[in-house]
Amino acid sequence: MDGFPILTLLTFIPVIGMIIVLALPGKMEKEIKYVTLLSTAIQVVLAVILLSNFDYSAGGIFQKESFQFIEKYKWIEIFGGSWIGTIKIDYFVGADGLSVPMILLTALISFIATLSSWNINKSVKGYFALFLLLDAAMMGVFVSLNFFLFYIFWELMLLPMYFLIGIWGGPRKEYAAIKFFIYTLVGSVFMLLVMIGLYFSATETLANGSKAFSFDFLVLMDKANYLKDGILSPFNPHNLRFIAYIALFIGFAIKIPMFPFHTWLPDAHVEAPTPISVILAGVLLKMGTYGILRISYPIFPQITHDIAWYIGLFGMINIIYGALVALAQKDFKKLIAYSSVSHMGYVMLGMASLTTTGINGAIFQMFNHGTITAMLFLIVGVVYDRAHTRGLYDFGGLANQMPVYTGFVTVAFFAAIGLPSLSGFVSEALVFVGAFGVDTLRTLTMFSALGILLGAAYMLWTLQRLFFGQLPEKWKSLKDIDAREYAMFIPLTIIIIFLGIYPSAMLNIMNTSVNTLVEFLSVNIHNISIGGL
Amino acid sequence: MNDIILINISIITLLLPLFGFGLIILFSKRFPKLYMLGIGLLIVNFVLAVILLYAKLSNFLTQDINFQFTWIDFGNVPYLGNVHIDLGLKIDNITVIMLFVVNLISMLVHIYSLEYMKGDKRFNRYYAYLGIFTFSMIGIVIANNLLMIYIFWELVGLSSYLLIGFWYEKKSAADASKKAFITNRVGDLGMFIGILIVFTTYHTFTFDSIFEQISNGVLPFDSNAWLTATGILIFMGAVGKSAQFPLHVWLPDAMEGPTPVSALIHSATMVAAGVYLSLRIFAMLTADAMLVIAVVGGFTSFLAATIAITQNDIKRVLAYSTVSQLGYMVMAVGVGAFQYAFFHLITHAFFKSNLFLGSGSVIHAMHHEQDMRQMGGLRKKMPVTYAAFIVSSLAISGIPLTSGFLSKDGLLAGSLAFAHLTGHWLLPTFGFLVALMTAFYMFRLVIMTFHGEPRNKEKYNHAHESPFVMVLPLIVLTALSLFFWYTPNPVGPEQGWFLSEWVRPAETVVPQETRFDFMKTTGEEVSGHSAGAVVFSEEYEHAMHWAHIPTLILSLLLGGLGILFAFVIYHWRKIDPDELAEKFKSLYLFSLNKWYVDEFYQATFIAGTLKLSYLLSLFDKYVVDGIVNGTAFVTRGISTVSGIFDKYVVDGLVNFTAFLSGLIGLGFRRLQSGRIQTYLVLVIFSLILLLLFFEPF
Amino acid sequence: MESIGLNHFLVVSAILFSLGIYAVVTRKNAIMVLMGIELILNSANINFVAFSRYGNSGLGGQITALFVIILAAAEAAIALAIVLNLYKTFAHVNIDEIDKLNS
Amino acid sequence: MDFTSLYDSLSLIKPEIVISVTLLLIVIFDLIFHKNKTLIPYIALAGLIIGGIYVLSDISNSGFAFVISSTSNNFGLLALDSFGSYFKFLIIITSILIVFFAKHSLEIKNTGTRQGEFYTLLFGMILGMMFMISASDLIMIYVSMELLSFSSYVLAGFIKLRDRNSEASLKYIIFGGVASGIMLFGISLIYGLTGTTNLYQINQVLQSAHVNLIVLSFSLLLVVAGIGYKISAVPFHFWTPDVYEGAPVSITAFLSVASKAAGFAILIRLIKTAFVSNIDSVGNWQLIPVFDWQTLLAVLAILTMTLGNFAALWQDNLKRMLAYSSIAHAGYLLLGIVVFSEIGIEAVLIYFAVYMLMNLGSFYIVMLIADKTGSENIDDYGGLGYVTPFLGVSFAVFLVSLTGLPPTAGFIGKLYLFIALIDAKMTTLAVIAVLNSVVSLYYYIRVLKHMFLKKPDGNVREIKLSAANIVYIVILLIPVLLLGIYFTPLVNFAESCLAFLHF
Repeated sequence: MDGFPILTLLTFIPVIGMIIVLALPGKMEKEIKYVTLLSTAIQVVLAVILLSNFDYSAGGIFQKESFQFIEKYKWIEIFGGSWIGTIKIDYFVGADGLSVPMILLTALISFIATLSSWNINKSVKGYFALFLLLDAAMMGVFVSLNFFLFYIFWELMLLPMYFLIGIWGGPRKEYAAIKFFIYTLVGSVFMLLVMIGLYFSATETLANGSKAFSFDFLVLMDKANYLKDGILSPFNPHNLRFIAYIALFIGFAIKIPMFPFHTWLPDAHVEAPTPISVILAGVLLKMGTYGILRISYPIFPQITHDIAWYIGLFGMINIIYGALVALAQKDFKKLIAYSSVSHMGYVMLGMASLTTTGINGAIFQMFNHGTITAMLFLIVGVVYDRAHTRGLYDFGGLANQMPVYTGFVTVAFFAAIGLPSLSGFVSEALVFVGAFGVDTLRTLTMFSALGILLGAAYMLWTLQRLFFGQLPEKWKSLKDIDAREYAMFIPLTIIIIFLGIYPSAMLNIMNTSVNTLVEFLSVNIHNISIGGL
Repeated sequence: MNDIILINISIITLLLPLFGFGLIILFSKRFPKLYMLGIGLLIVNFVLAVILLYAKLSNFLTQDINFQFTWIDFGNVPYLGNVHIDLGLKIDNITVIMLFVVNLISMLVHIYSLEYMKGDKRFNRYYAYLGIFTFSMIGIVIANNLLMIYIFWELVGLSSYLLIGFWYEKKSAADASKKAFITNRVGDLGMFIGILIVFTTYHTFTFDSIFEQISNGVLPFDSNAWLTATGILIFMGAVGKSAQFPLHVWLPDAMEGPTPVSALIHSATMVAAGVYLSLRIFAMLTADAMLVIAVVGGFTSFLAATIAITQNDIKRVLAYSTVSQLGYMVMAVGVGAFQYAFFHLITHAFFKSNLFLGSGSVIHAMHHEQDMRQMGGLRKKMPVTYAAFIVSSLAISGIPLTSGFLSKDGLLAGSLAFAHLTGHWLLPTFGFLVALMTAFYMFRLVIMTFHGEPRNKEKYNHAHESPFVMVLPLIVLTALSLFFWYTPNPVGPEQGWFLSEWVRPAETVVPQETRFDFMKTTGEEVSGHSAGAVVFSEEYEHAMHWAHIPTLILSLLLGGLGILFAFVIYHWRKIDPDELAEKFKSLYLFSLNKWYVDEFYQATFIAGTLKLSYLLSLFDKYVVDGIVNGTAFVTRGISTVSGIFDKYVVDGLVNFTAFLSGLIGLGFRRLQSGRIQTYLVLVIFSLILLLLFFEPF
Repeated sequence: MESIGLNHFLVVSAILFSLGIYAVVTRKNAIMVLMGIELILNSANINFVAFSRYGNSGLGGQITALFVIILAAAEAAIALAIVLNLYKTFAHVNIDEIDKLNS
Repeated sequence: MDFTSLYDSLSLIKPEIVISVTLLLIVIFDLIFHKNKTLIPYIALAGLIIGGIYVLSDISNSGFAFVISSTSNNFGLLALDSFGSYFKFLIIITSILIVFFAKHSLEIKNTGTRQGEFYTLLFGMILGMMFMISASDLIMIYVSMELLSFSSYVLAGFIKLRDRNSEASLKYIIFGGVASGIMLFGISLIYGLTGTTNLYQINQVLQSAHVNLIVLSFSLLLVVAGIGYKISAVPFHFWTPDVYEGAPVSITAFLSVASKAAGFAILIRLIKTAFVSNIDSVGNWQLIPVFDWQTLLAVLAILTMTLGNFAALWQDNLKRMLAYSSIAHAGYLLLGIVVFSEIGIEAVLIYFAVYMLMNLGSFYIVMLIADKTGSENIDDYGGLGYVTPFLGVSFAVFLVSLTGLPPTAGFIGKLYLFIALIDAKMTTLAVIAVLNSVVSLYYYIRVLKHMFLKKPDGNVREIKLSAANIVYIVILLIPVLLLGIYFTPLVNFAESCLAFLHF
């Protein structure tokens, strides 16, 4: 596998696809769609190859040598004057147990989303070009190990997303789009400042022995690299690390989205077209939590440990609050949106535990939520395509009208409720096990468990409102799902069930890295009190 | 006959129904007769269960079979070393007996449904659901660890949800199924937390290693109180599934499902799973936990019985009697009458499913009429059903020669002995009152249904004995409701092989100071089983002996009395029930309305949650959005000066920050008046300001 | 009676400067405003000359003054041309009313 | 008068000479060919290219031109150094682009035979800027600034027929006149205080003898007013929106880039040569403690970017919106100076190169659209992105770059500014700056919204682009995108151009 630039390909295949799409005349809609489908398909294949060559025993996180599929090229190296040393930015990508699940998820979801974009008919060319750009950016975020690179990809996402929501969205699309854009931008500009601050706080030794500032995650993770007086250096008695951490965290929290920064999500989801909702919920939200795990945790271990409880607290708030608000929704899509607010809460709770089980659960939950929520939004899309309404009270008795659809819906819903033997259960259980093991989080965890109950409440209620009871006259004509929709649902369903029965398939991928991360944290934390599992 | 084969057999019994479920769900469209497969598989399963039963009980192997494998492996976790989550199965006598019961009743129901459900448009789906239920139930039975039990626990919840809501066109059915699932979830919540505590403490889910560590003195958070709490929390799962107070409300509503389902799930097997769980964790129950359990059980049985007296829907009466009987079993667990709890579980499974199937055939005959006030005089029309009903009713009322007598008598004696030793006289009081009421309402049911004159003529005229496939199960179960299967001596269960050989007395491993006195390791034990584990001390045996005779007499007396009352009131009409109702109107209504528990929940928890969620959604819409981006303010702004705002605010200046910046911008625009001299004045002015600002002293 | 010193010149130039500013901000007629500008320039000129006369730094200041005078003339020429052009379009040179470009 | 020194001086200012010669040539040709002006632009181009070559060729060698022999050592009126050459080069490039800009611009075409004057005046401006950039004497600064101003006054009102042009030029000249008058008064006071107008000598005087600080700060403020008006920093910016809106687009673009560049160059030179005592190893400037430049500029910077952004929010006229945005950018650029370190100046240099590209690009597109639709109002751009995708997309890129999002050149500019700020631990300023850039997103994105999110309504016709237009846009587009990804050459170039004479 060595030498074969698989991560680069994963990231830039969509870009190539985009170029082809742009080259094609706008009339050839079919071809454009097939090009997109092809490039996402290639992505999936590459992701599978990646997985098959992935060494489960390599930890990654902070050791360069145990990262896999590394590609590191000089990108920018400027030998400045005496005042600003050497500016050095590498094109540095690599994969470990943290990123591989996300890479798989991204590839999968992009593919599914392409399928569900099939009935887009408004300025197709633009849509798919932006779609592929978005795809590339997402993949880039998950593979890059250089803060600068990471930031470029992170920002690169905004504009395509803005247009995808803003042009192909629903009635209040402009509002939703700009809201999404502004929120995320506010988050990311602070990330920029933190990035520069970190840059000036740590140096790496170059080949020629000279020291140079660095954007390299791995360099930033190593205490030894920090300067005495760096603005964000732990050795600097009055450093701004805490403020920086909070700024960075808010940047990520907005993406998660964490209460109270979550209000962009329902709007964005309700207005966005189905495939974009799928991408948004399936992948974009994960970037927040991924960023925290990849950046905040290893670079600021001490602060992470100090505020872990608050992360857990907000996780709990997300769980309960999201569920309760979802309970009150009358719009199917809004309900799902809030449910994913609730589900991302589990991820935060798990991360807050700083334990192997907890973080394993969190990452696994990220993956599962990706698949499950994607499926849920596809489900909304199916019914919306046919009925052109999402009002929960407009339906009823669909179970006889669309039995197969109902079957898939049931699977997805119960997966979201966390029914054992479906993937959602395992991750949530692990999150709880992990968080419960930590003395400080125990009470929070008990309250969070209410989420299971509320989740069942709103999901089953929705199930009843949509599918049970008598079928209204006007829906007598609704068709059951067609081949294309089968093609979207079946893979997701299989994954959900398979991972429910054999979670190790996914857990083994991340386990070593998570252990490494926990190890690394505990080594770098004074007054350590990691208890339980 | 070595373990491996048995393990494989039990795994096959587990997976066959699932296999059936999968096939039927996937291919039912193509092969409409696929349900036959489901039945076939169940028969095979039953045979396997019999093999297991035989192999295990006929002393081919005396020790239990344990088999487990690693499900999730966390490798070498920092500070904790190797952590992994195991699943596995344990086959002991209790297991095989449960397996037998489950498979038998499930098979019978499968057959029975052939006729009962005939012509339903989701016939195949029905069998698929039965299949997945059987699968999950077997899973619970053979699990050797809490996690697996929880997993299958939820799965039976799912299948019960699907089956209760099988006729989801009916709103009542849909509601009932939802209610069942969510109510169960409440219990499961406690159970889940209990499991979390266990895993946090012992890093394993497997019963044996948990018990071993407990007997080695490892306690959750090093406190007896937490051990008690853990026990109670896990028991909450049982409260949910076995419909104990305060979570009993779902079971009566669950009768919305097809009657065979009620027979299989909501009387015989699934609801018994709660009791089964409490038996499984019996070893780690402290005295306080047991007391709680006993009180819950006792009160539940009393509550349910009082309600059952006044119900008129035949299935509801049975439902409440089920709750009441389950309460018995739970109480038995609580008072330490371990064997009798299990014994009653088995016997009750038979006669109660018999009753339900019987009522099913009645309902079938009456064209889905469930109101007893529409029935009457059916005994001539459907003799077999009648016979089955009589036997089972006698059994449930604890009349000798029936299985029910044996088990019920035993657990009442247990409660009496318990009271004698610990002074909790309330429990036996409950017990015997319930015995009285049970006999009364059961025969009230029998009389109203089969005796007297038919109240609804034309329905009566169409009524007829059910076809063979429906009668056969009745016969089988009736037979099983008689005593000789369990013991040669119709009044002395403890001589029977069931109690003396198959079901071992309970053991407990909790620390000495947390046990009842009569369970402490003081004095010589009757027969010590595993190390550290303890059976009851001698005095308990004495107490049981002491309790035996009075119980026998008392229960006979009360049972007879109950039956007598029933005949007096409903058959010979010596007392008019309506007058009685009038006389004790408040009591009557109280019972008729099930103690208003549902109403209470509706008014408090459900309404409360909905209200809260509604308020929160408003909060989210206005306040949170407001605090973060002030739409609260802007929206009002928009509504007032909508005209201008559409242009600017909706134009991307979506939120307060933007609104504010808009205002600032507006302010700046004021300055830009277009008059050159204004500009110049401003420049001069600001220059002067700057000068004042920068004067160096 | 004492002889005229540097301060007198400075005072004069200061007054001139202020007058210039005043004219610039108060006069409505464009020409008047331009004359205000001239006043400002000339106040500066007086400074230059005075400083180079009383200071000990050669004749630099006085040469500067010459420069300034030339530039002022040029500026005036351009300004008048513009004002003329303005008058063609607006038919008046009242700078108050020339505020089409604003906000 | 010895001719050797004169020769040396002249040899140092070859580019300026070339420009002046070209100017004369243009005048002559203008007189010879009354009717046909097609030749003139090419002469202009030739002149500019030759000038550019000279600038690049002696970018390294530095020295004083027109030395005035003074008491201690010799200082000249002009200090030629790489810093100045960088800006000169920038200005030459801008001018070349502007020449094409003007060739494509309808307004200028319509002036017919007066195009000759246009180029003449343009070159007047260029000449003024180039002298201004390397002026090391207050009087020189004043004179060159006036040269620049006078030409621009006329150009602002070049198209006589439209009343807003003449209004613009009137406002411009009055405002400019007053500002330069005030500045001159300040200069005279400084001359009185220090007895010299040469920046280097002023530096010596300030270091040695101590002067009356009140008068000094008063006069400095007056000078700052003069320069502030050139770089249109708040509160000396008032003319900017009006003139930018009123003037022909080509001139607006030129003003917004070139004359601003000249202004910044001279501001930096003034501070560095007159007020910096020495530069330490890590490139921080030690200022002579006579005047609190840091606070003053910080205040101006904050005011400038904030007002620029917030005022831009409400503009419906694209030219005006861009005018405010250029004010905001001036604010960002001031931040680079506030740092008072080499890296800060480097940031300014980089930012200017980037700013030139994206600003010219957006003005050019506005010009194209305005010429075709005859409207600069944002509301008339609905759905333009659909009828002419190329224009829309490239405009989007330029605006995104102006916002400063990766992967565009604008991001690199901002990145370096923030690097400078964070390096100097000026976190507060950095935070204010990023918040400002968030605000700026509102109005840039608003344009995109109108172009893409609105349905194309009937009156929006497709805009036919000539090959030349496309080439022009692409020429600007490619570096904007490329520098976003790979900015090494630019940074290296900027770094090599940080040298000041005697520093």
